[in-house]
Amino acid sequence: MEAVRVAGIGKYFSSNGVTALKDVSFALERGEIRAVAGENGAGKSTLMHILSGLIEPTAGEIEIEGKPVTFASPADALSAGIGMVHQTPRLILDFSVLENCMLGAEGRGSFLKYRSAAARLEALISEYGFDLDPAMKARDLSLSQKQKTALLTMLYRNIRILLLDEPTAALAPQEVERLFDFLERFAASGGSCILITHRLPEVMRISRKVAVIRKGELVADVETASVTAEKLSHLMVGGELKMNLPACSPQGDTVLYEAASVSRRVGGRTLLDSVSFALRSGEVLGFVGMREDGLEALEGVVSGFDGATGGAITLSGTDATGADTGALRSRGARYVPARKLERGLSLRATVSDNLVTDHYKDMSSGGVLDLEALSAYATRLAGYFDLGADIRMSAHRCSGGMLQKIILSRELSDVPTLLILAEPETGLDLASRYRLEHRIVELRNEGTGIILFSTDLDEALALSDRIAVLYAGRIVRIFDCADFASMDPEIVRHVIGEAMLGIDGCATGPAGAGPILAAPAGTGPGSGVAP
Amino acid sequence: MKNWFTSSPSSRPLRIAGRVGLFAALALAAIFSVSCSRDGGSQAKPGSIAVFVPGVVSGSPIYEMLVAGTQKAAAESKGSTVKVLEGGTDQAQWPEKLTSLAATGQYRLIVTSNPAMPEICAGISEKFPAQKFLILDGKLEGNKNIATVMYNQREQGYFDGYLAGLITKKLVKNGKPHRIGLVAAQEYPVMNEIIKPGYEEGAKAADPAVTVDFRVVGNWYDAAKATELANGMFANGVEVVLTIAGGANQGVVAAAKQKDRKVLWFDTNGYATEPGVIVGSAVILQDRAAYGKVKSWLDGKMEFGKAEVVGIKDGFVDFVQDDPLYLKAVPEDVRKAQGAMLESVRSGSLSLPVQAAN
Amino acid sequence: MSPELPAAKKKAAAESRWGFPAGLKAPAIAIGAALAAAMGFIVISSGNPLDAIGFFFSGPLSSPYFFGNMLNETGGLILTGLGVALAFRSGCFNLGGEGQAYAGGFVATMILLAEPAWPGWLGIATACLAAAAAGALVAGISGYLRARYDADELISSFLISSALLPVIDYLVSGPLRDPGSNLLATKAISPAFRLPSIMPPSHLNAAFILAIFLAVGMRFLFSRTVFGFELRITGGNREFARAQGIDPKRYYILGMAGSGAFHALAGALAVIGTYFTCHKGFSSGLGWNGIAVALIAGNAPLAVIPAALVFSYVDAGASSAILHTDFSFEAGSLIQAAVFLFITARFTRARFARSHFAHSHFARVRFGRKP
Amino acid sequence: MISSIVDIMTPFLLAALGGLVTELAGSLVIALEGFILVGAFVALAVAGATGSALAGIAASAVFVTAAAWAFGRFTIGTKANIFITGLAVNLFAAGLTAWASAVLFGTKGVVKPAGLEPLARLSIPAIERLPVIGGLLSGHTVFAYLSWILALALAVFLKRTRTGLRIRASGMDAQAATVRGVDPDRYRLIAISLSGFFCALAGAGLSLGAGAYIPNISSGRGWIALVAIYLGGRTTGGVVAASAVFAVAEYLSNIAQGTVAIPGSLLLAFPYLVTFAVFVGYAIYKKGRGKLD
Repeated sequence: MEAVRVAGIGKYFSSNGVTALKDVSFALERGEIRAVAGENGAGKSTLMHILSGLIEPTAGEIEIEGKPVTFASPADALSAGIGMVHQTPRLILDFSVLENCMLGAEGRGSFLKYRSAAARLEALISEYGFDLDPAMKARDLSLSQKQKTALLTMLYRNIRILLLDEPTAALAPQEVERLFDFLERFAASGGSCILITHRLPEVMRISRKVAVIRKGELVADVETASVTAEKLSHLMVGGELKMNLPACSPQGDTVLYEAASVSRRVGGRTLLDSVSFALRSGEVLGFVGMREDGLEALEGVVSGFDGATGGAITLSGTDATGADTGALRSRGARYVPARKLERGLSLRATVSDNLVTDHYKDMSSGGVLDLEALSAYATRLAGYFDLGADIRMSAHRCSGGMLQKIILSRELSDVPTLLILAEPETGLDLASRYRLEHRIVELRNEGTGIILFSTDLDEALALSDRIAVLYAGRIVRIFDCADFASMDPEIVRHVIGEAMLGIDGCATGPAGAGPILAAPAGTGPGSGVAP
Repeated sequence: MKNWFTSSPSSRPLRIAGRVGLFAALALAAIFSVSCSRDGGSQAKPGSIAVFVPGVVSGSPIYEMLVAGTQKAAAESKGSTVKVLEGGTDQAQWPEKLTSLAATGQYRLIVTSNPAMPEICAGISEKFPAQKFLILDGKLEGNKNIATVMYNQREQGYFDGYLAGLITKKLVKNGKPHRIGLVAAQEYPVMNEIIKPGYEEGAKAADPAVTVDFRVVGNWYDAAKATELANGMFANGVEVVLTIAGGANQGVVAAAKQKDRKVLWFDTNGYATEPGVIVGSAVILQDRAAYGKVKSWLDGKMEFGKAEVVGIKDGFVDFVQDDPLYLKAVPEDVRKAQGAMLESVRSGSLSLPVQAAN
Repeated sequence: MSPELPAAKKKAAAESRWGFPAGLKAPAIAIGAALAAAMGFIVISSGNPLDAIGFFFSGPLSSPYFFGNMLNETGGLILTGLGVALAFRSGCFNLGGEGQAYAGGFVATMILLAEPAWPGWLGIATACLAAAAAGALVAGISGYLRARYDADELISSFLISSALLPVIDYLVSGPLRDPGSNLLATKAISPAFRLPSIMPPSHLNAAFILAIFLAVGMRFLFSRTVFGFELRITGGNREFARAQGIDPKRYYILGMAGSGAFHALAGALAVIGTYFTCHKGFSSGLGWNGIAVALIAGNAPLAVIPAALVFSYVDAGASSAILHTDFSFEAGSLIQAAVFLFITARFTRARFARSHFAHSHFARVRFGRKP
Repeated sequence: MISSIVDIMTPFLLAALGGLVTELAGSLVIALEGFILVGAFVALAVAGATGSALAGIAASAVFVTAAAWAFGRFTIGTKANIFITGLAVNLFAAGLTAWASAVLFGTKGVVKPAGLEPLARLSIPAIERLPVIGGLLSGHTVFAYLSWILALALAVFLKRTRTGLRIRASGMDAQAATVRGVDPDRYRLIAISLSGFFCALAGAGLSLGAGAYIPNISSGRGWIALVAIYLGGRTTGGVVAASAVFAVAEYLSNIAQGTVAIPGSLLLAFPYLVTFAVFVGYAIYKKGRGKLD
């Protein structure tokens, strides 16, 4: 039986004259997991928002289990059994996991029944094997826990049709597996699922059928088994993409950046525990791990946002301990933060203003800006990632992918001495990812030292020369990617994944004990070796 | 609170600029349509009077009397009209509003009342030499367009103070300090230089041991604060409070009623406000003054350039002794002493000239 | 930028550049509703509504005196509106405008009374600068507390202002009062220090031109200078500013101090242009109305000018109706209320708003402040 | 002494609680001042007409809640700037009460219905004589007790009820609420209506306490209440504490007027200075606690 059928769905935004969707029709069987693939701005999210009642289509019909429906709000969709888990989990940060689940599904009566709700939630948690404490504040959850909480909020209200928007972005490989296990069980019990993703291996792994959307149109809706990943990416982009990156260049041998026993403790909690590493110019050093395992804290210290409470940092041979964001920037550091909306740009400024925050001073004299030069410069930058938007418009009208492109265009425009990249590929489509990776290689060849923070193992593997694994505030392993070249990717993922989750026994032991640990290529004292 | 302004995206200012521009355009269109149908400036009719109230009429007996007296006089004269304009409580605005009134040229006489008005009117008089002013409760000599009548508020304060002294002397025993209260809305020259000293002087005349507990509300309407101030006085052993705080007087009355203390009234007869609690009313008869002066102007008998000071002898300041509520609330011996004092002032044997208030 | 923009987008961009919205319908309805409500009040509360409406609209323009006074009020509102907008743009909320304006007027008066022999230009310049400095200091305290201790500037500016008002009240009506006058005011400043009048006999004076000039200057500051750019970026998102090497604390303090300076200047110019003395409580309403003006103008410096004009026009129109007809004092505030109620309203179908929400689902961040 | 402090505190607390709900719902209402004024007028007018303070309180609560609802409906429906429409309400309140007063009582000034007794104070015999607790718990008007019960009820309401949960969610993250099928506008409207209810009580306490309606009797309490919301860290308990701080400061300033050799007019600044000092001190303390190790 069909769980969902949409026919001729179209969406035209009168506010900006954009047609986001044109005549999209497809059907989803009960118990089916359907993948939806497409580039940024292709219209995937718009389609999901229509199905979840956030926006109303300008054309077309929706049927749920054979019955025609119209959704005026998410409340309507939820009561019809459709729920959505957004890419950035929409949780109320000051609420506990339990309260987040209860919100909108409080049950009968005016008063909240915390106890029975908690019991029900506990049952769900153990049924699906999630590692969640219902009493925890959403603010304190890791990204993967947030994603699980968002899933729970839907399961809690007996959703039969789940819409998932890029759910795997922040998960370790093992966690992705667990999520997929969960989805399969959900489907087996009669639920249906639509999964937006741009990770083609995941499409191949989980879905029975895959729909591809390009520029608002459904260009393919086929059995997954009948297509290859290449074919899919061809469909998504609408042409061939050269995906072969330039080969690894030889690394320089001067130490550009060195952290010695850097610690950070706040309010009695140890966020970083004697982290030491050295970065050579022309090298990409990737840090992987959970954000709360030190990735976020190390990003804060390296970028100059947060101070270290112990240890020393040198940049280009001179002391940079305690240097703040401004000092680092003036010494040639550039920074793409993980928290884009907080640190990466201002939604209240125009696209153009956001593009030039790195260079406005160069285009001014006596404190007065040269607007024409700025505008020309911004236009040039906007072309780099093919932003495709009027640069005079306010940034708050941009999609998540466009915002990421703005940040990258700005921070990667020069050849920085040190480049700090955190989760650089989130929200990027294939073409932009390709461009980004290309640029990273370019910069590396120019001698830029790059520190990459990523919760996405594939991203880290694709970009890094070395990978350091953070667990519980410490570097537990540093891998040399050259050693992975000849290995089965699945085994690599598994090994690194275990280190990220602290389950390979090395978390407490000396860093050198791991089986695949390569000796650091550098010669600097202690470089690359975690204590 | 921040989302007051976070909600506006950056294009909003311009949109709103457009909106405001449109408003201006519509307004202009309306003006053209209306102003074409209007005739030019109108001439002042012989009996046209404007009352400029430096404040608001509501809740201010002084201004209510001013308006009532003027209207009464005008009503008795055929063809005479009265326009009342309120200037609001911000005195910085008064000159401009009064100038606007004079600038209309529609009013032969502007009647107003406040110690600060003479100098404001004198300034305006230079620009509009044809405009005549009658100012009550103020003093200015020698301007041929301005006539003033000033009340002897030293007498007024003295009357209430004397009664307060008498009552305190009678009620406060056992060597406790003799304190009387004065709650003022604000401190202003007449309050600080005439009324308060007069009040204290009168009280000391009746009971030399008396001291005055003076407190300020800060405005003319915060009754709850006035209640608290009065309660603070009562806790200090005050038995009688004079309250000169406009609407906030009600707070003093409520407190006194609850704590069984006495209140003195100022400017108007207040006995009925709270029988048994209000035990004295030192009044000025502004309605009578306004009536009499406006009438004499209408009859063409007003002398401009003169400054009168009027008191109990002239019948414009008084203490209400004949109200049945007064008779009921105040013991006979006290009433007798108060009456004797009033008689001595009326007869001139006790002279309380108001200091030349500049 | 992509070579070809969709036609509709191009159109929208072109329109927003000239300050007119894509759809004129919504603002037209809003203004129409505001005017209709205002007229409604006049009709209800007036015996001869046609006259009252006539005076409401034509009064402010009927003579140079009324017109000049309206513009004079506009000038003051422009200054306080700019002050509020400056704070808003830097991401602060200055709720202490009343006290800052009062302090500015007071300081200016004190200086001019202390040095009556100075040449006019010197006295005026010194008084304005000193007043601005005083205002900047008073508001800057709030900015500093925010930068240093994360103490909400909204509360501290309100509390400081509320404490300042009675203190200056006391000084003006007490020890520093002109003993030769019955006004609650200081001595009058020397005629040499009075700003040149523009449209006698009205109060319109050079301060109005200065206000316009400053609005244009602030527009220039925001759009064309490094300082303004950094201020806007900081106001838009503090953490982002920090990531870009701009010190946000600087703009907490400078934004608030600048806002205080504008308010104080409004107070000082009211003294040396209009009142020539420091009246007790002369600044009442300047600060609050400045907030309203800035919000109506969406914090855009040039839009502050028409917003202030609308504000003072409504005020002057109501005064005119009161002056000439049986229209009453409160009715004036009711008209203003009606305009406030409708001026920012959007009479569009609710559906539109939600599609906008979905389109910019990243949009809502709390402004530089942890939730 | 405690009795006075409680008296001063009650209207602040009630109004601030009302404002708190709207702030938590993400639609702070600055029209508290206007609501208080209307509440004071309606309470006194009805109490004067019926001779029953209770009827006055009830009528005021119903009327102002309805007015707040209409205000919220308009502001939310037209997406108008709630600060500007709030200013409009404050202006309307002053104008409309004067107009209604003129129509009903023939004066725009003080309205004092004959025979309306000032509010009775409830004394609790057993507790009355206890030293500190006696003053705290006994001898207040019904509004003081009401404000405490409501503060407690509000805390429970926000924490333990469905509507409370949804109100808080609407203010913390309207979009997250929306995707869970909760319409934030609906709960903002409820919060705005609630603020009307609370302010009605604050106003009724003022006018019935004085036994009269005085134009502008709210005297800026609505504005100070707004500050109390933030001073109290946007929590119910904090708002109670902040109101108490301001009430104590105000009380001290009232007392000082009769006892200290500082001019009374100058002492009017005292409550704000004390509150400011407490505010800054608390901020410094908080900053110190969040320091790095």
